[in-house]
Amino acid sequence: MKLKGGIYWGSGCGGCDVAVLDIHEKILDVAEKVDFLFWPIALDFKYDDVRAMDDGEFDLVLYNGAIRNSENEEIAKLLRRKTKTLVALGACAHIGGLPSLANYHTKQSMFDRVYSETESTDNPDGTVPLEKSIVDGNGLELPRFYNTVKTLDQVVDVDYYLPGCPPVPQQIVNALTAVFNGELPPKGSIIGAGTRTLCDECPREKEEKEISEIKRPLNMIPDPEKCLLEQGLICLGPVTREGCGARCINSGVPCRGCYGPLEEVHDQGIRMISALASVLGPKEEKEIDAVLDGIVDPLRTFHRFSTAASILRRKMI
Amino acid sequence: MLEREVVYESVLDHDFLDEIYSLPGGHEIKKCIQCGTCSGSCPQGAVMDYAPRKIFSLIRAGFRDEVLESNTIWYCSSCYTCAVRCPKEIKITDVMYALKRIAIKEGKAKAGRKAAVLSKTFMNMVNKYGRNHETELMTRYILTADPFSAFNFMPQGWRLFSNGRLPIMPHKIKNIEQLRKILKKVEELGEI
Amino acid sequence: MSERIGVYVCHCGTNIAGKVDIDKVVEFAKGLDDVTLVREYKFMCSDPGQSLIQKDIEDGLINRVVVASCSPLMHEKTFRNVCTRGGLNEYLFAMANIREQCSWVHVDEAQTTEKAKDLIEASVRRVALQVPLTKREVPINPQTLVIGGGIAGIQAALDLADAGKKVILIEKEPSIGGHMAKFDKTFPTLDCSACILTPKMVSVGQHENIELLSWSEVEDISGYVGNFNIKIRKKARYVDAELCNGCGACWEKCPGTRVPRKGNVHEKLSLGPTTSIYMPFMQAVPAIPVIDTETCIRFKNGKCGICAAVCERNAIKYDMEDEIVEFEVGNIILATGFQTFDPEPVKRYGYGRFDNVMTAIEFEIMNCASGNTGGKILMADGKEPKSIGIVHCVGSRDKHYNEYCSRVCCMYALKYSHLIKEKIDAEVYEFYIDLRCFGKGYEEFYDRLLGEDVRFVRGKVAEVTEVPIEEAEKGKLVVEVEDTLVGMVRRIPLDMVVLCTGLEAHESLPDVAGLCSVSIGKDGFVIEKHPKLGPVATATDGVFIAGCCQSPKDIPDTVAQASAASSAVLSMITREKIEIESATASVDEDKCSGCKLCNSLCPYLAIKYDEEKGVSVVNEALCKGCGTCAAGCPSNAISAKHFEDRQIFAEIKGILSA
Amino acid sequence: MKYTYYPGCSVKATANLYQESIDSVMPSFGVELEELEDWNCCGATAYMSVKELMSFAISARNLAMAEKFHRDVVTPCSACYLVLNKTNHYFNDYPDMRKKLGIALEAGGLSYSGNIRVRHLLDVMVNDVGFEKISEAATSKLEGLNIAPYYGCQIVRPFYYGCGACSDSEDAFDDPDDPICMDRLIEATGATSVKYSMKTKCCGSSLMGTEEKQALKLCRGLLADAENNGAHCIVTICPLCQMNLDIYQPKVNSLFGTKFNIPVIYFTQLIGLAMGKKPEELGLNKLAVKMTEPMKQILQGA
Amino acid sequence: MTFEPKIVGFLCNWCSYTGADLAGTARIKYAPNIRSVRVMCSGRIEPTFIIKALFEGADGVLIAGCHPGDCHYQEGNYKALRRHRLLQRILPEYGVEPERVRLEWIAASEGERFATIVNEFTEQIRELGPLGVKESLAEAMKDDIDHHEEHIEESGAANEA
Repeated sequence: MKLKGGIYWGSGCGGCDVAVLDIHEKILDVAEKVDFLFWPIALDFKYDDVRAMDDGEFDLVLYNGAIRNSENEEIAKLLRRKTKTLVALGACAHIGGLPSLANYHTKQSMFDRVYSETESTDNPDGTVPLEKSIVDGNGLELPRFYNTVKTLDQVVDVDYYLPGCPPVPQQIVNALTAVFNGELPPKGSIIGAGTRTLCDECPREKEEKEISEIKRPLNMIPDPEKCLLEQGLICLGPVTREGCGARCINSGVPCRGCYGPLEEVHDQGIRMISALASVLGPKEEKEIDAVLDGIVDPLRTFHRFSTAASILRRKMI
Repeated sequence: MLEREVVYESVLDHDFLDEIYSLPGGHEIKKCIQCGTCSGSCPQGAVMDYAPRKIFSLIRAGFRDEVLESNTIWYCSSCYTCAVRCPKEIKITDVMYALKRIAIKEGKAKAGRKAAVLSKTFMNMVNKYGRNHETELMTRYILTADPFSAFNFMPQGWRLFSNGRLPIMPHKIKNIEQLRKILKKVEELGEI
Repeated sequence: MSERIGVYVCHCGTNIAGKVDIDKVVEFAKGLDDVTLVREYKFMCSDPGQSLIQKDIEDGLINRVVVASCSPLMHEKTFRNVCTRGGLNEYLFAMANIREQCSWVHVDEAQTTEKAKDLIEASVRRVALQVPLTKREVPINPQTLVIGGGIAGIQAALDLADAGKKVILIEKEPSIGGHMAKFDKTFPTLDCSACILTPKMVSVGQHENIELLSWSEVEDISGYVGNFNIKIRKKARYVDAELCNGCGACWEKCPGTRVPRKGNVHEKLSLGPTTSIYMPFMQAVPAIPVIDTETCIRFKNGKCGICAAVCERNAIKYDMEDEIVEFEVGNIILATGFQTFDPEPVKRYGYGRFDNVMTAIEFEIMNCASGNTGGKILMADGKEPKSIGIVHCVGSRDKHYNEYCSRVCCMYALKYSHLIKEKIDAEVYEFYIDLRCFGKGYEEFYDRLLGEDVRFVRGKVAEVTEVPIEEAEKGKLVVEVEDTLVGMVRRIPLDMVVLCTGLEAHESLPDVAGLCSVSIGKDGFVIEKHPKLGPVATATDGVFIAGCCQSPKDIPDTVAQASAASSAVLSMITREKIEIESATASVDEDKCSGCKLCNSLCPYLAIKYDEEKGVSVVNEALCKGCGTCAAGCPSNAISAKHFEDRQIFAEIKGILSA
Repeated sequence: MKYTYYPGCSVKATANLYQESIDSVMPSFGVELEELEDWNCCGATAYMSVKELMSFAISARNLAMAEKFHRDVVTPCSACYLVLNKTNHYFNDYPDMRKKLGIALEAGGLSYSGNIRVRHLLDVMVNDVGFEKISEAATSKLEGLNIAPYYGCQIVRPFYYGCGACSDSEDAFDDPDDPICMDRLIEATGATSVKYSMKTKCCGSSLMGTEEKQALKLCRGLLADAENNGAHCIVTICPLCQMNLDIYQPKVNSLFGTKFNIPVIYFTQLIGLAMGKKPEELGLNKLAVKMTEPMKQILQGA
Repeated sequence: MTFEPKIVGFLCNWCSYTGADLAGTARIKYAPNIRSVRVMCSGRIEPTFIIKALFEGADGVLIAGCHPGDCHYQEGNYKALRRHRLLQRILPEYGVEPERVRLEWIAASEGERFATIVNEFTEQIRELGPLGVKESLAEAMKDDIDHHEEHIEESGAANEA
């Protein structure tokens, strides 16, 4: 008997859906084993089709994207009810991802920016989206835009996490295979990634670290053999879960942390602050500050993907 | 100086020390070890009723009137030698300023009548123009403090004038209103 | 696993109970998760108090203990022992400090009680997550390193050596003896310094259990109590110690002129010869000269060689090089001594500007019979002074310099008055603030001086000037001072002024202290383990202190402390084994990715990268448990035992739960 | 090198000769002094004797106005130097004071963060310009001219506690008891700096107006030590010191029966002389005690 | 009711905790708002602890270690300093005033200083007012559907798991 599966796209870029397709010909194997009854990006099913299903009818639902608005949340809750296994696919569903950078702003400030302040905005009437409006005499309702972006597990119970922005296709295959074979780890586990940090996968040579200058990739060509952090680049590899195969690192680009923190690390970004500050060279306040001046926008750099899952989660309002 | 054979506790003001202590710059005075560096360093020590060290003893013991009525505070020329040298880093000069202020406020500045007049005249001058006008300052000061001493100042005044160093007209700053607003606000806030 | 936590609230007489509502606290504690019993008692640290806890453990009522009483720095050990005696691992115990940081420091009773509750909840939550740790023991190496060969180091070394233990004594100067070798007489008994010191120096030189390394400095110290590894740099003397017999032919012919160091030694005054090859003084141990390469002509331009030529035993070796020697010792005694305050920055006293203003140590050397004035008190022009002023508290009790009192200056100043009166017929003025003569026989000495026509002026000298006002002041140094007892400012013309400079920790102390991880206080001296009850130990196990590296001291106190330090070392050696820190860091190898970020964080080099496993590992014998690596580890692979993240989080949650 | 210039009231009046020499000399060293617009009196010592917070407030007005230029404030007057620095320290050290001053300034539409550095012109000359440049500019070497360097008191005690050892006060640029920078400056002009033990002793300052005899006594000591050490003239850096020693010199003579005839000039005038500038250009004609014959001869020789 | 700031102090065992004890021994009175967590070294203090404390309801956090050069473990305090400098840069981005997280060097002998700092800090925080991370987060969630206080609790618990 074929399994019933679904894939949903919350607040994300669609990259995770593409990553699923990036498993190439293996998609055929998957299709052989799974009947996709819901996959908005690829197949034409309606929400009502899902609502009509029995609770727990899906064997597996992959939810990618964060929770940005009421629609995301509503569907997450719906799918949770309808599936046996819910997997948070990709960084956004897992730890908030890039969309959660919006948590350093308020809804109002974002609307102001987007609908009236940007240099390219041409909105003389000051039109902004309204939750409820009348268009041509008909009522129109838009999902409610939330103040705060959340991870999937902040609104529903999640069974597994498949991290990455986007996840490595092979890892998706592995995860699906595990589901097919019924070889799933305990609930709440991370699947499709390792248990150590990226440094374990990273082929670069590592030495004891003492950083006396912070550089940006656009200003230098890094030594291809040596640890990027040691060369003064902000590489989140040490605080990020392995599993991606060090793709960025191998291309000379420092890790940005999309695979999220390790087990028992409460806050990936803050952890990086601790680790990085520990190995800075200077001891005098002024000199320390001079080095730190090299870090452009530290908070967002360290929390690029993990804001929603961080301890404070957002800017105070 | 008041003469007493025995000093009774009842006549002393034991809040005086705390009064000074609580002022900005006054907080070290309790630490005075009476070493005498200040007195030994003071260029005016010899002509003072009490050299600075003794002032601290008097404050500590509560001899409020003796301190405020002494000429000591008016002989301080703000050279800060004592303050630089004080091993306890007591801001002696600033304590002297504080005493001057209290003495003026309470009308106890008899020994420093002239200095008090000069200071007040100076302050009024600055409040009026935003700057000091030395010619007017001296004229007003002499007339208020001791008109008969005018002749004593004349040779010096002439020396300045004849050498082109005595401007006749005061300079008023442009935004005197701003300065007055600031001063008014301070008045509302009250001294510390 | 359900924990059974026992909470014990101490009244500490009225110390806690007077400010904290014990009943409320007990009631509160009873309501906390996992707490199975709460008891209160007047004095938890007393025998009956301890038995309460022990019995509850033995009865199986509880398996974790929280004591809410004083600071853990006070009684943590006591209660840990109680746990051990009751059969519970001592690391399953936590303490809530509701006295030092609660009842003693707050005024409002309600708020103090609330705080006590929070602190107890924090400890309860924490203790629930604590895990048993095992004690570890290491053997103690019976050899001891003594750093510094002044009277403190000499005494400590002799005590240990006489007890049959091996001692390595190192001294950075060419000879041992320290400051005491520069003194003529010692107060208050006025016995001759050399007469009592020299025999001790000789015994050190000859003792079979003492390895004396003079002209040597500590290069590195690693390891931990019982097992220190020491690297010592033996500086090149350029004289072969084996061959030299100390005849003196070399320095008698040496054409070079040594400039004694700035600071402690005046250029014009020296105990030994002022040649480039020199002995610091004639009674030196070892009696072997040293070449001062800065002034030696041979070293400057290669054109001399007289000393080598006159040496009958061919002991001069210009090509000698520094040598590094290594030792293993079990304990270390720091006896680095003092240096005197440099009065040059106190411009108003004129030191360095006026010839006849001198420091105390220069005056000591001048008085010393083997000094180059032959013990005569002379002015710079060679004449005898007719009047001398002795200025107390120079650089002492002064926030600009040293805030502390140096203790010895009053007494040596009085000694100077006596020496001056004894040697020449001069007027002597003592300018003092307070005379502190507290030792045995000290007040009596002061009393004696009062009878010797010394003029005491109470007042800190404001200034020493050369500008005369009246005729009698011309050509003299004039001291301006308020005679505070008279209440008048006086100007006193004098021929010579001696500045009683205070004692400071020796400049080499910070480096040496750093090597053995000993803390230095803001006064510059070593912080002892406990100011009253642990005056010779330090916070670093196996490192002890003697003499002026701890605080200014006179000779009797120094000798007493040196003997105390050596007896503390002896008691360590006699134990043969010692327990070491259990709360170390450890690496979870499953989590470590080998990023090496932690490797540079450890001050004790306890973390090394294991190439084979590809992970970093902690050498627990070296780890002191600071936890810096745990805080720095990006992947949370390192945990600081007993200070684990989850334990601290629990504590945070506890104190904020109200 | 551009600075915000705070001349102070005296420099605009009784010490106008100081200003003339500054105008004449400074451009040659690339020192650009842009006068703070609409500055007001610092309050000096007198204001402080009546009202404390007010005196700090008027002083802070200047600092607040200067702050927007992000440049050091330079003043040639020792009293202004001390008072402005003191304001800074009180502002930064006492939170209550800071708060109140902030509110007061706000009433005038100003704000201040406490970050302006106030420096004396002498500091700028010796530390930013440097002795080397002064020496280079000194084309007419003043050889044979003996000068007593008189620092006065307030310049070396800018923020008077904590600067005993000097190094721990960032404002102090020389020792409070034995400063030497002006000695070196004098040497750089080719003149001789004589030993002058009274270099930091008080001239009596404003006591001259209230306790004249005492102030004159102090002046006598200063003049006597200069004369005894063979000084042709005294060089000073403070308007009040200059006035007391210059204008009151005849009075000292009449009171104590002395015969002092020692010109008291500003250090900028000295530098100007060394650069070969005419005395009138430097305001030297405005001295009460005119340049003496021996001095003139040396200058002519140079 | 007046606002009583909650302050968490992270004190190193050797200097600052001992200094705080000394304040006790000397019976120097200070504000009761601080509750201390003892760690062996200021180098042990992770910024995560601080953020966590703020999340749990602290209005201010005091970190105290040995004076530079005096660290019992040689250089732990420098690490604390560097972490603090970096943390200070991100706090405003969270909308948290950097003054709420204060780093001080307090020696074992500085009981009085400890008390002064605590008093000063307490007053400073009192002036800043409550931080209210939880309240702020609840406010930010207000317009979410089915918004319940539990969500925050749950996620807090999830963070801790």
